[in-house]
Amino acid sequence: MKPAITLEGISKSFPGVRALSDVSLALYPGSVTALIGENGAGKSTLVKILTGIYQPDSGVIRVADEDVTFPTALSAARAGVTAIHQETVLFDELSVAENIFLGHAPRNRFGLIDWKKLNADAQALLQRAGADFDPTIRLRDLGIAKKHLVAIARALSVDAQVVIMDEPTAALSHKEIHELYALIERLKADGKAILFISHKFDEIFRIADRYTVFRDGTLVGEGLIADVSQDDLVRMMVGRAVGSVYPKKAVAIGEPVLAVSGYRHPTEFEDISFELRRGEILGFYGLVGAGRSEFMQSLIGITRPSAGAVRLDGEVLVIRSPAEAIRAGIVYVPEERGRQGAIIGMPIFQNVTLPSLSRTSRSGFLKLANEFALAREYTARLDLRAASLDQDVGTLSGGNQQKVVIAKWLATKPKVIILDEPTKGIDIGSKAAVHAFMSELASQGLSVIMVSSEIPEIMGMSDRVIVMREGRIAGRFDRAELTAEKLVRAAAGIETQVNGRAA
Amino acid sequence: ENKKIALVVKALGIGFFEAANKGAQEAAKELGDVEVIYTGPTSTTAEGQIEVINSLIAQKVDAIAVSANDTDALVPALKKAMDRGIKVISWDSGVAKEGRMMHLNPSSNALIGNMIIKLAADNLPEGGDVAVLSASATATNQNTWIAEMKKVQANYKGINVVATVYGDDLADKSYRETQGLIQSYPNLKAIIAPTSVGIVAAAQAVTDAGKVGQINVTGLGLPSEMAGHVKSGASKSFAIWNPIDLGYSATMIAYDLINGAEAKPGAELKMGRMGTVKLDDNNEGAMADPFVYDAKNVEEFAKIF
Amino acid sequence: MADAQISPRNIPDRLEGRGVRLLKSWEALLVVVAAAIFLGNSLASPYFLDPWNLSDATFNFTEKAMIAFAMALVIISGEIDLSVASIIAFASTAMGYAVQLGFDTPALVAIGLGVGLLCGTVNGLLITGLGLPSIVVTIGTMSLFRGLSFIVLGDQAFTGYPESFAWFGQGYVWWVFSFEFALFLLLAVIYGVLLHKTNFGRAVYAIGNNQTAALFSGVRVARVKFTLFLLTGLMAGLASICLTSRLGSTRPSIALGWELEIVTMVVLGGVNILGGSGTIPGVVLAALIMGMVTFGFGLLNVPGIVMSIFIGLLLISVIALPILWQRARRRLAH
Amino acid sequence: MMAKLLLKNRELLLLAAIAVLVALIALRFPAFVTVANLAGVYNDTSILVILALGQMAVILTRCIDLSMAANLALCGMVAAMLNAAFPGLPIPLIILAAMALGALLGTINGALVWKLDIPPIVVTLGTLTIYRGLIFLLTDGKWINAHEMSDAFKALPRLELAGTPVLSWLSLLMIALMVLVMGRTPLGRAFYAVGGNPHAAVYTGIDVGRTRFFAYCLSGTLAGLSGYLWVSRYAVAYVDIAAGFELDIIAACVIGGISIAGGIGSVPGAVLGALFLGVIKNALPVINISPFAQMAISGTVIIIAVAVNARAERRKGRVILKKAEAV
Ligand SMILES: Nc1ncnc2c1ncn2[C@@H]1O[C@H](COP(=O)(O)OP(=O)(O)OP(=O)(O)O)[C@@H](O)[C@H]1O
Ligand SMILES: Nc1ncnc2c1ncn2[C@@H]1O[C@H](COP(=O)(O)OP(=O)(O)OP(=O)(O)O)[C@@H](O)[C@H]1O
Ligand SMILES: [Mg+2]
Ligand SMILES: [Mg+2]
Repeated sequence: MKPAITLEGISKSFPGVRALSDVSLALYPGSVTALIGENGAGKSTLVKILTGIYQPDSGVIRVADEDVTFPTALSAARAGVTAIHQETVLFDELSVAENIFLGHAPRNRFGLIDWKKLNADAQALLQRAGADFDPTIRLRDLGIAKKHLVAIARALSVDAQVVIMDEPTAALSHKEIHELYALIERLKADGKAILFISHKFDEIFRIADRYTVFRDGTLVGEGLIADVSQDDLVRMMVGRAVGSVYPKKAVAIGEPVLAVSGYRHPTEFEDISFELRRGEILGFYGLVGAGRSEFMQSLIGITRPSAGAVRLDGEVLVIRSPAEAIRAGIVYVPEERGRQGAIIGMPIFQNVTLPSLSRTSRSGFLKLANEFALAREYTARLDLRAASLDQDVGTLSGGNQQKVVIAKWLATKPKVIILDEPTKGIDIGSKAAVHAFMSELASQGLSVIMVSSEIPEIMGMSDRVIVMREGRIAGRFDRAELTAEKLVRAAAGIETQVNGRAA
Repeated sequence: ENKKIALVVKALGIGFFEAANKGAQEAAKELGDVEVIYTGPTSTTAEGQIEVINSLIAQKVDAIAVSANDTDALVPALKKAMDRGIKVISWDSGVAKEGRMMHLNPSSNALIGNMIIKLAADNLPEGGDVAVLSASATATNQNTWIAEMKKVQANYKGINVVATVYGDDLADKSYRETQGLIQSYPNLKAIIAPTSVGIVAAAQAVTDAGKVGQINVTGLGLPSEMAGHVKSGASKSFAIWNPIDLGYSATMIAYDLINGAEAKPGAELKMGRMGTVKLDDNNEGAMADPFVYDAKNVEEFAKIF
Repeated sequence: MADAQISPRNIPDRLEGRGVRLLKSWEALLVVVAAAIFLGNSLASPYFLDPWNLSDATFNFTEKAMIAFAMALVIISGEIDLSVASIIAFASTAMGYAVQLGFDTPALVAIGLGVGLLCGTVNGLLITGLGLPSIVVTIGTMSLFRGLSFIVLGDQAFTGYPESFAWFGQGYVWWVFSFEFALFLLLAVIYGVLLHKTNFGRAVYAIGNNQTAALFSGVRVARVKFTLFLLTGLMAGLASICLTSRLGSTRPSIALGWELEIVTMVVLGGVNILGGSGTIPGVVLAALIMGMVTFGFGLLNVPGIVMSIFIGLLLISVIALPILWQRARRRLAH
Repeated sequence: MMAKLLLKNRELLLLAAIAVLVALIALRFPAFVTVANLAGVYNDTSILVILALGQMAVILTRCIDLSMAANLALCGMVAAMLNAAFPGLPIPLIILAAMALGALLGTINGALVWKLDIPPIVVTLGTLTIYRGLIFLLTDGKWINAHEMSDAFKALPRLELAGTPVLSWLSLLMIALMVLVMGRTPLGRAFYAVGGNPHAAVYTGIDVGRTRFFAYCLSGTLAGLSGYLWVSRYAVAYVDIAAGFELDIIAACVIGGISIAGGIGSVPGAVLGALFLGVIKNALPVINISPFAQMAISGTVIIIAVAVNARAERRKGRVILKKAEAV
């Protein structure tokens, strides 16, 4: 069979990093190729080269035996390459139809945009993507899942032979993921060549036909999925075997540390009550959008609950701001690292010490020596890789940024640490490191809350699990009674429907 | 060594002051050993003038003759100049007494105040509503003239001053203020603009509103700028003193002071071809009477200033 | 050396020494520019190198610089305050009004600073309380504060400030050093310490670089920003005292158009207009540069507007230079 | 229902506000609401409308143009100088020259923003002083007065077509053109995309820098046109014309609901914002409010407008609880 598109000898450097060196890839019609690699292996860079956003330093792209170049995103689309990118690339203030057709809107004979045709075409595309809503509404009025469908419709709006999906399931719930699988099957049947990027192996084994593995910007293996096992892939990716994936230590669970009772918020959540004990890892499971982050953020004073009480070590606490939460010993490692976690533009050591300044300084005046000492201590514990401590965090790779963010919170010496999706978008090697670290924290007597949407992670790491659905607690499970099925049922609300609640 | 006399104006580029500069240069040529530095800020602000004055002090000029943007704000800077031995006079628009040695009025304030209302009244035998369009609300000379005008208003029966508005010596603002006047006072018969910027803008606004013949624009203006409006009938007549003479006289007085003349009440200072000026109790003196321009003579003077 | 980089447990604190960092900094560039202008001025005019003349020249920038220090902090935090010049006018009007009521110097100073703080509070409440964008809020309060002065004063002026009040704008501390210049130096030190040596300063940088992450890290974002607007208000009040004292009178049009000059000073000083970086020494140098440019050109009787062309060109080229330099270096490296 | 519609649509809200304002004025001064007078107010606001349209395009792309008023002044001066030097030159040619110069000045802004990546506010803060300074260098600070301009030069904006001056017609034409550009051309849509999400725009094949560049060209061209209109209407040209007007233009845009953060705004919004300011400016002298109160009033209006717009812009929170959604 002839490939739909071929890349040969592609290299790409950024100042200080060689993101891709001499990699090759071929995508075949009617087949799904999975692209696998650690964080920073160069996967997204390759996607951007394929879609005209970056230009390769060397190498050729070949479509139908012809050498082509993609100087802009538009030229790639014209050559039949389309992509759902890792980042959302949509426009909140524009209508759904316009989001789909921005850059290649149908025009009338005066060269002006033909709105009527635009809306009609958009409607048709949405239907094909399995979505049925009015294309004239503004994007900002849609929920996250529908937005994702718009992104898919946009990818379908160009008549493409090659469809690229860069971690398309990261923001989708169970049901939508299954719809996406169905769509991929249909595209396959239409003879499209599909490049599928994911860190989730269950997905890869479910839908991919072939695989390609990158490590540090080089190609380290390719072949048919049918010929490999998960362990083989991991070994290719990381260059070694990864030991126990969920290194949960047995810890003696102590007395209650944090007790939350009757937390509620007018629109986001209600009736949240639970206890957290010393040395415990409490998992919070739920589908994306279940309101877990919202609730956790209310615990540290970002959003204000309308009712409810928190007791820490038996004392009632009122927390109005993150500053107060930190002082009380409750810290939150946020989900969105780029927006809420790292302060890009500031040096590593200043990032680490920001919440602990009151300890490193003397009566309001900075003591740089103390700051460096603190930063050195915690970054060393997390095995940070960096050239120096006064380097801008923005120059670090994603995984190392996450380490700086975690170091920042640990340096405050908390009693309770809340980790929101701590391994989201992190490769398998770093993931194991984070998990090992979490276990160690618990064994040192810290109490940990771990928010995660990944069932294996929840089952592997938690002593107890609370499941949330639509802002309420939908189930509580001990480690002993935990099964994947119970979690999914509780999260999707299958039991409550039996009880016959009007919907 | 040449004597350095600085002619500081409200802002560079205003036709009136350019003409005054001409006069100052004429005086310098006549005197022979004088260099005139013509300077000023770019817009009519006191802070700008202070910066200019500071740099003149640094250059150790011999005299500063200033037309002030603000009566009071320049005083400290000018005092400092006098402390350093620089002769300071104000002309056209005055500085408070303690900030200068003498002030040269282009004409006596009372005469000007009377003149501007008389120009309006002469064309209104039956009387009627008139309004005043002034320069900025902080301009010293305009305020003085308007005050003088109000003092003698009673002498002109039937003339009713209905409003005073401010165009800030900006063409567009003056234009809009005039439009406002035309709308608010349907019976308006004349607009008095004792400022060369305002009078032009007002005449333009009256023309645009189609009120030529109904509303007469008068006040103080430059013949070169007003010639067109006199011809169109928007302005029947206006007055001004000769700015060339004013710049000439200010330079001459400054020179006289440099040469040791003393400015005190009753003293007479030399003004070259303009004669002498006698100082009153406030150390102020008047140069000459304002001169009236109308359709008969405006063309001739338009060529000069 | 290479080994140190590989071993993860031995990350050095700093990659470059103090000297190298200083040399590469924006301030180094400004020092060169300042020196060049100083030299140019001394050659161009025989009057430039005179202590009294230089002392007079400082009045061209001291009041603006006082505000520029506080403005630098506001801009580093990612906001802007365009109402400062109007606060000067309003505070000056309040002081003038108080003079008419018979208040004396100490009360006037208190009123000037108090009104500045009050205006800062209004800005702060609108911006941090209601979460409105500072650029438009302060365009609004810019009209409002000066507008209030116009309502109070109309075409009038307040004069008759007490003798003792004149000291703030006209007095000398020692020899040629005026009170204003001494205050400028003192404030430079205070703001330098505040921004570079305290937790508060660190919070300002954190907010400017990533406001959300700063909030999550326990920085009291609203409180810090509110304080910054209070500080600019206070500095505008202080500048108002100095300027009013120097002019000896109050008109509503006082300090018209200063806001853009102050922002120019701050940006020329290397403060990133988008927030997140900048230093006080940079602003001090920019103030000196702008002061020397206006004074030097003034000595040559060059009109003010020509100076502003020069400042405009300086602003764009000084910002463009490092960008072009980096590009050229990258091209060479390839 | 009506109230809800009003609250949802910024432009309607603003229109209602203008209507209320005009009604209030009419209470004290009925003559203000005659058709002729309102047409006069519109005519008087025309230049601001044209400028606000240009500024809107720039602000939509998350930039700002502080140099518009200086650009206007320079182009106006050059138009006047051309006319004074060659009185025979046809007026359309002079207008074209003014627009071309405006476009060039806009291009300089745009190129600095695009090619050198200097923040827009810094670029235009710099060119603001440079452009105005150039007028001074060009003229030595001298004014060009009415009598130095040809009659044809001054007459064009005042010329009445169907009872309405050409000045008003020109601004209406510009509005129509901008509606077309913003709504029906890829460039217009690109303005929204670039301001709304510059990062995503790259992925859609839109060149962010180039789009901003075109926004500046557009605002420059409109400033050039306004330059001629201003100078011929007020029949005078000097260094300081329209000084400080840049803030009025931005205020008009802000009142018109154009978000300073980019990506949000519309042509009707910009026009209504300009008209709102125009009505206030024209009405205050008429209803005998002290001219000194004018500034404070427009400041208050701007603050209120921002607060209202911010309220309308505030995203309705994502509602997780099903119960709450039903309410
Ligand atoms: N615009 C850029 N400038 C500088 N470096 C970049 C840029 N884009 C990517 N890189 C670097 O190139 C390398 C490859 O990044 P890339 O985004 O392709 O990784 P990835 O395989 O998609 O990782 P992930 O699984 O985290 O998405 C990383 O080291 C990254 O830091
Ligand atoms: N309508 C929406 N528009 C944009 N983003 C959305 C929308 N709904 C949800 N999201 C994003 O999806 C993510 C999950 O939402 P949320 O935090 O409310 O639920 P959660 O149960 O805490 O999810 P998670 O387990 O991912 O933390 C967040 O990053 C949120 O910003
Ligand atoms: Mg990626
Ligand atoms: Mg979440």
